[in-house]
Amino acid sequence: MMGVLKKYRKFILFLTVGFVYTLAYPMTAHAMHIMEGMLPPKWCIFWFVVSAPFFIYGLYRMHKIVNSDVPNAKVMLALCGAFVFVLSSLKLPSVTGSCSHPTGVGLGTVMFGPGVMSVLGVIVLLFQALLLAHGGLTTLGANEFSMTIVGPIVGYAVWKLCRAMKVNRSVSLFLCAMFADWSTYVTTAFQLAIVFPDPNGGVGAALIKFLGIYAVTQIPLAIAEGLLTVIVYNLVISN
Amino acid sequence: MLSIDKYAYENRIVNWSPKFKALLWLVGIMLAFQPIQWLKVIVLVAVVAITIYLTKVSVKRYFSWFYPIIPFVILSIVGIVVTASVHKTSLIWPVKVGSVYIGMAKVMMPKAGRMVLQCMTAIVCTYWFALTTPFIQILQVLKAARFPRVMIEVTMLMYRFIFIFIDAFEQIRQAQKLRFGYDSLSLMIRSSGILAKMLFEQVIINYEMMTKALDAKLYDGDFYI
Amino acid sequence: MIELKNLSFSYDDKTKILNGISLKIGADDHKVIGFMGHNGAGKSTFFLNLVGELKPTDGEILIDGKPVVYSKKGLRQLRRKIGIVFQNSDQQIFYSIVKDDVAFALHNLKLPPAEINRRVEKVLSELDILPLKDRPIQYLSGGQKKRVAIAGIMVIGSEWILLDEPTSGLDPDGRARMKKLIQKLVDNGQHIILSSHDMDFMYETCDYFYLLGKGKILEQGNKQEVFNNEQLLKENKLDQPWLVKIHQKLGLPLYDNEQELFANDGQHN
Amino acid sequence: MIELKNLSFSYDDKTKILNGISLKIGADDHKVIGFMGHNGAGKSTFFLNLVGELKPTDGEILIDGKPVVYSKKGLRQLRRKIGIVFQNSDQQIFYSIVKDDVAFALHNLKLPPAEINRRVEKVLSELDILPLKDRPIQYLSGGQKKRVAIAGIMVIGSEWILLDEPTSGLDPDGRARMKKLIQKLVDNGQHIILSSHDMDFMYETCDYFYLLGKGKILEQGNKQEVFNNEQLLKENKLDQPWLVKIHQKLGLPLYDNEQELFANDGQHN
Repeated sequence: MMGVLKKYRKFILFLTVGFVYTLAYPMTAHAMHIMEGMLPPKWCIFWFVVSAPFFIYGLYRMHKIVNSDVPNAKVMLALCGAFVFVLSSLKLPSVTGSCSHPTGVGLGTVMFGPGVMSVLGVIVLLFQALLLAHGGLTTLGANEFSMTIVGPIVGYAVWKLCRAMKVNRSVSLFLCAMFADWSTYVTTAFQLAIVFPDPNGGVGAALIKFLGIYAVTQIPLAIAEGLLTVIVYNLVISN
Repeated sequence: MLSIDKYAYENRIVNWSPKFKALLWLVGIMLAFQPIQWLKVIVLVAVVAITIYLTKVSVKRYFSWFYPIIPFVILSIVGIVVTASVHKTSLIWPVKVGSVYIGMAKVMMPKAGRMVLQCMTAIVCTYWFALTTPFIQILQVLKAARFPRVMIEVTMLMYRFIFIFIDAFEQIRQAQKLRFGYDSLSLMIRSSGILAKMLFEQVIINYEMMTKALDAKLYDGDFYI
Repeated sequence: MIELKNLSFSYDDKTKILNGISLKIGADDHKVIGFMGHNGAGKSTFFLNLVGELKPTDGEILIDGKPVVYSKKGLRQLRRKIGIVFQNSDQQIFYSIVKDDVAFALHNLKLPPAEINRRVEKVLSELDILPLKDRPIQYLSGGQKKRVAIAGIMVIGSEWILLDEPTSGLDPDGRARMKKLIQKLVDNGQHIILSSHDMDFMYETCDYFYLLGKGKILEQGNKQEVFNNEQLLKENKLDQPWLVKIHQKLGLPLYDNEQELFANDGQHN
Repeated sequence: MIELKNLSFSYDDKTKILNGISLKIGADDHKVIGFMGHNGAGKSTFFLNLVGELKPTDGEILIDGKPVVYSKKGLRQLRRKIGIVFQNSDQQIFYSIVKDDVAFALHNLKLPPAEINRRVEKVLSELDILPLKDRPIQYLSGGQKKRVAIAGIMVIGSEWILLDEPTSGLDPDGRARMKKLIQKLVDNGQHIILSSHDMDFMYETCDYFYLLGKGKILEQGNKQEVFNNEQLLKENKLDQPWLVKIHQKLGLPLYDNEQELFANDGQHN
């Protein structure tokens, strides 16, 4: 094992960095998955179309990586994907008593560049829909958009901003994870609000309602997820 | 943990063509989205009964798959129907808050009801598909649908690796639990962190060993599918 | 005393892995108790039921006469009474330094640091691994890791320790040390329950045996009784220890372990 | 014939895990060759050198008289000659259905589908796992997974197969099947090299032995020669097989396996 560790020191260092980003690019709780049948067909198609360019870009990146000199990149990608999937079933308690599930998406992002996670994200959502009965196939486009596109972008932006402002690393990580989680939650609320506008206040009021309702689970969850990210980061670097 | 996967291999129509099953799923989804309400009710009841018959799953277990989504359905309904209005009469169970009333909008009630029915019908159709189609067959559907090869290869490998990680996950969590690692909220967060770190190490260890195994199997860059 | 009353367990409501097992484990002179059975006979499921990780689908478990309570508090009590060491050491060592890992359970129980230190040192010296205290786990051998995993459970001070395949992956030297270690635990007053596919190891280590198969206890007794039935063992994909074989087939006396046999070797040559 | 000339290997240029080993493996009557050594003696490193996964830091390896070429093509040729089955089955199974995984190497060799099918079926039936053909890997037992892993290498039809700890985690029945399987491979004309901590298994299975320790080959020979030196084995944390023990200590004749001993039992009772 040690010899191996030495031989792959650079690679492992690389992975460690990637791992930190994973937890810094969280993919929010299943509770935030939009369920099968909840969106009308035209909105299902709309979100598929919106997510498609990111997905295609991800495929392009994936091809480049597979054809680069990363040895056995497909196996590495699949291992990262399986890791993300299993982590997504890690249970953390939320206030409502139901269990929510934090998970990281960005492991591959640093390793393989941005975009790839949009493809791995689709596969993870597919597994969640078919093996865990969470989320759905018709709503996959909408969930893809909120969880693997908006969340990571916001998380990354917060991270960069914090680092530029010389914020302490642990605090940066915490904020990054928390805001990524929240941005997913805001996006989901928005996706529901435009489909179910309030009879009196329209989309704006509906957005406030949905945000308010999910805040109960999402605010504590995002904090827990931020803490978890910091803990794991410290454990990984202390090794 | 993945009990659905196990049923998918042991049901009565496991050998049906996966493309045909995918087509049936599509028909079911279209029925869930069409406007005639009574037809949805029929589809909902029929698909539940057919699924239970085909998979020989106990009713109790079948319904247990709905538990995690119920809170979300309820929250969504609340989000749809609750509103604020100055007209008390447009609301059910109005509560006065300041100068407005908060309650459930009468006009939204049918809409919420339709949403729940549509949602449940679509969900049972997807459950039917998931419970009768092993993931291996779903890969064939992806292939027939001309998804890019590299994505299918990665999906196929991921499906295999998930079970390796789940084994490790459960062993580690059990060992932590037995040493009191989940006895309070703070311990739970800490132990979850350790668990995530250890799984992460598994990524490296498995990659390392699998690289050697791939060489032994004369791998040259492509997984046949 | 662990008592099982009509214990059944099933994962999926279809096949019963454990099917109505009733027994009492831990008579006064049973210090090291062996559970035998082929791969898939349900030994692991049985162990996980004993430590409350799985809840019996039917029947009940009594510890010292009291039924196990499956509440958070009840399970915590159970786990202070019965500890388990799993087969794969790597999945049960959580920290990178030996003493940190051994202290894990004690930290979780919120003991004062001085007490934690004292107990960790005591256990490490009992297991002959005190010099490893500050060593990183990754440089340890398989046998040393196994000891660390056992230490992590021993610090809890539980009365019972379950060992699942304690010799897997160990070389003959590690196996011999494990035998001695178990003897030491017994001398400390602990009760051991173990399962292993290594029949010779079981024969020499345990003083009472249960044979698990088809979800039932098919046989129990001391070594003379259980290993005499070659047919039953064969049916359960098990084998006789060689000491029993040479007794049955060559007509040599039945010895409890090889030291005894060879100590006596002068006599029948 | 595998020939090593002054082979050395080190991970970090400091400690030599293998230190100037010269030997020829595969004389005509050596069908199953055993490598023994304690945990950490360098057996795995040695095996990885043999299959070209690690490149010797010094010395060279010749297969049938030709030095191994460490190019992509050269290594591929090497691996068609020498297959290796690692200890952990999960890490060498990539497909979720048994027959797909076994066919993997044949697809990599770009064989026609009919030929692939034929060879997969043949290997599966040789390993007694033909009924598992269409089963998903995740629901197989440890012993079954081991067979699938072996089948995945066997289909290549390489002249040499290296087995690292083939009995780890197997119950006595699985162990007995493994013994038969190795015999079958030999009858097929394949050469086996194996390493294991199970001395009795090694003794009954192999016909030539190497003892690896301190980076050197400390001893080699047939079973009579290698296992007679109790002192040397003890120094290397190994043990004598019981058949040798009863020969040395009780003065019984030295038998090659227990069937022979018990077939002859009438004679000395």
